[in-house]
Amino acid sequence: MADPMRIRAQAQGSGAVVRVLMSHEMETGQRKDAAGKTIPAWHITDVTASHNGKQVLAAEWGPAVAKNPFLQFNVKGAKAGDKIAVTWKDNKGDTRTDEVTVS
Amino acid sequence: MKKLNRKWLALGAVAVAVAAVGCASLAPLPSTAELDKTAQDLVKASFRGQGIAKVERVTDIDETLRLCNAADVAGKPLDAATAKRIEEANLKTVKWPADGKFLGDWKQGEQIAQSGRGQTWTDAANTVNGGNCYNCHQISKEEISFGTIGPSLYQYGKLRGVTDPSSAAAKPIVEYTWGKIWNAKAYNACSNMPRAGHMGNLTEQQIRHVMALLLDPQSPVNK
Amino acid sequence: MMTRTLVALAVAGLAAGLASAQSPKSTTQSIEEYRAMLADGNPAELFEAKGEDLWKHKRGPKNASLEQCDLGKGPGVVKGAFVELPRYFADTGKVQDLESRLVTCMERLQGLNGAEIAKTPFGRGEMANVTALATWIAAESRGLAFNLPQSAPQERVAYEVGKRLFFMRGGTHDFSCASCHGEEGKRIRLQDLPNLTKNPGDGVGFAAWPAYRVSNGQMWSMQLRLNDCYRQQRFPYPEFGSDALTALSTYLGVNAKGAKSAAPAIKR
Amino acid sequence: MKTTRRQTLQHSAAVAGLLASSGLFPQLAHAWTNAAFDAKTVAEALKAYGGGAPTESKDVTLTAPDIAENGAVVPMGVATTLPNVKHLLVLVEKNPAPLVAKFDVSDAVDANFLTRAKMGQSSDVYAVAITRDGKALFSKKEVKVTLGGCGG
Repeated sequence: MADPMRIRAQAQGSGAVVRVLMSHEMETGQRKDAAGKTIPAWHITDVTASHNGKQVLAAEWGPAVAKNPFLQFNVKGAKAGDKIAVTWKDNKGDTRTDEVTVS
Repeated sequence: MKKLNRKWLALGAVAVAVAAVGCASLAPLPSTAELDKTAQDLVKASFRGQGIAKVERVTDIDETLRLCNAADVAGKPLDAATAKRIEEANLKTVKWPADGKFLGDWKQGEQIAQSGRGQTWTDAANTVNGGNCYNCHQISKEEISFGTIGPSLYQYGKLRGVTDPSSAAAKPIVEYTWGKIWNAKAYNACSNMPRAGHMGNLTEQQIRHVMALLLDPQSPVNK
Repeated sequence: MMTRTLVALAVAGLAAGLASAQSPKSTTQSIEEYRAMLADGNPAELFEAKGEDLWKHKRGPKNASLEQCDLGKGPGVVKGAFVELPRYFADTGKVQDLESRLVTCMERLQGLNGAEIAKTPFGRGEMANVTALATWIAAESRGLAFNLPQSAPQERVAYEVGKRLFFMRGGTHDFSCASCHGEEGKRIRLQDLPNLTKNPGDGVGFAAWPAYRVSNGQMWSMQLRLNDCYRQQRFPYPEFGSDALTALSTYLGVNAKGAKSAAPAIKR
Repeated sequence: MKTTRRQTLQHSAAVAGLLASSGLFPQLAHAWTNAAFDAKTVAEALKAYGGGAPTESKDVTLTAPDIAENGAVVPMGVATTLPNVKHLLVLVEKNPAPLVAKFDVSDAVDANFLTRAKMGQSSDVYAVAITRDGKALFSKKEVKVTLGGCGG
């Protein structure tokens, strides 16, 4: 199973700033191994986020997103104590969801 | 674990011997000679050959490096006579171009200057070595990613008045530049600069190309 | 290999693109800006989290955690341990750095095979675990000043031997550590080179590693940092946890006295 | 905010269940837009999301460094103050496939996202807003990728 994300969600102004680090290779499919064989692409394709169970964000990513991806976004109206969950899915079908409480 | 333990114990063993002599809270350190010996023993025990990087690269270094290393540890530069002796010995190693041609193609010289490849334990024996030049020197104006360990070589030929590298007037600077690249220690005993020709890092032909990068009036370096 | 590909591509890019355009900002300012943008959101955090879990989790043939591991300040004391290593350990009779000490604990407390771990390539298996543990342990001392003990004779010998290693030219290019790290204000390409013969400042040099390497997306421990310096110096291969690396770390760590730790940092 | 790994693990199972039951997974299951990520030019990628010919706009903001110390990780931010924006895109013109990421804009989040991209070489980087009526508005900037370290 994939390693957990690190999510920080901080109330700021009228919403919350969410910063996410995901543990993922984000292999481009362009590189070759020592034997000259192409290393197949392996990357996150879809990212979603929810605020207290309601989806607030959907994104599509390609292999050009950097390894161990970073994502920052602002959720309107989120306040301390609210739940923010982030889910990613990759092109091999692996998926991971983690949740934090806004502080 | 056995093998490693024995190696690790080396540091402990010397120190324990010292402690037995000193027995106060701050025992005197072993003599410089003893510490030098301990360091050499540790180098032998700690490094292993890997790929093309044989262990002799640290266990069997030449007199030039040995004397310069000792001077650095002591914090005192080499005395003038020793420095001169080392420089003369290194100058003798310089191989001058057999056909008298000092300059090649500056475009290939630029590629060699850019490359930091070759001679590491992850390189193959047939890797084409780079010159590592930009790691330490500014050379052409276009490359903004350059190091500052060595002096800027931008306008190297122009600043030295080289308009025709094959002229008699240019001869001294052309020969010096060849010698400096072949064996930098011929002009400065403990120079930080590698001895590209002497140590076999660059071929004679590669050095011609780097020479052209620096001295050819057509090279961007001299524009 | 990632580096290779990207470097090759980058060279092509430089040849093609960089010839024109003088930027109004200096190169140094632009690079500073880039580094600042990366500082918030250091993937080293992912490894910190893994390391903390490994420390507290029961593992190995003895099904034990590392919570009784003595990193020099007594069993289980993590905070402040990082800025006092390498140091002398009576129970092994050796000066040890953080990583070799962790291997000792993994062997003695958890029953794992230390020699096997030492032979494992960086980034794999239990070696990746050692790196993650070191990352978390370093993070627990963030902001504390380096203050390596030098009272044991073994520690003072390690410093003196480390100094000799620091100034040891060798390999095919005559490089020593001092070739790049012996003076102030120098760079290799665009990267600043700290002067490691003295305290190079807070969070610089010895006080920055372990660090997340942007160029290859790997977490680099101090052992790997030194290992790859030696590779680039064209030296033979320094064994993981060897006395030479411990002595060199002692020299760097003692010189860094007073520098506040920024580890785990993020690096190019 | 600090979450230990264990807390996160405990949560994740519960959350996964929650998301599944709330019907969010079908959203995830929809096909990733191959045409956009396979596109070899910026214009083709925009077309895949219904965007027309792109026009420059000061209401779309791109945050990126002038120089990247390493092309493997280049911070990029995209934001807009325009109304009726459906998607925000980040693209690197000279990458083998320019599209890096697409974010859907909703009422629940600010139209402001920050991520990090790989760049194979120095290139123009684009931030593009695609509106509900199919307009593509962009801002761009050149990011130089440098060669660093010992290069060995």
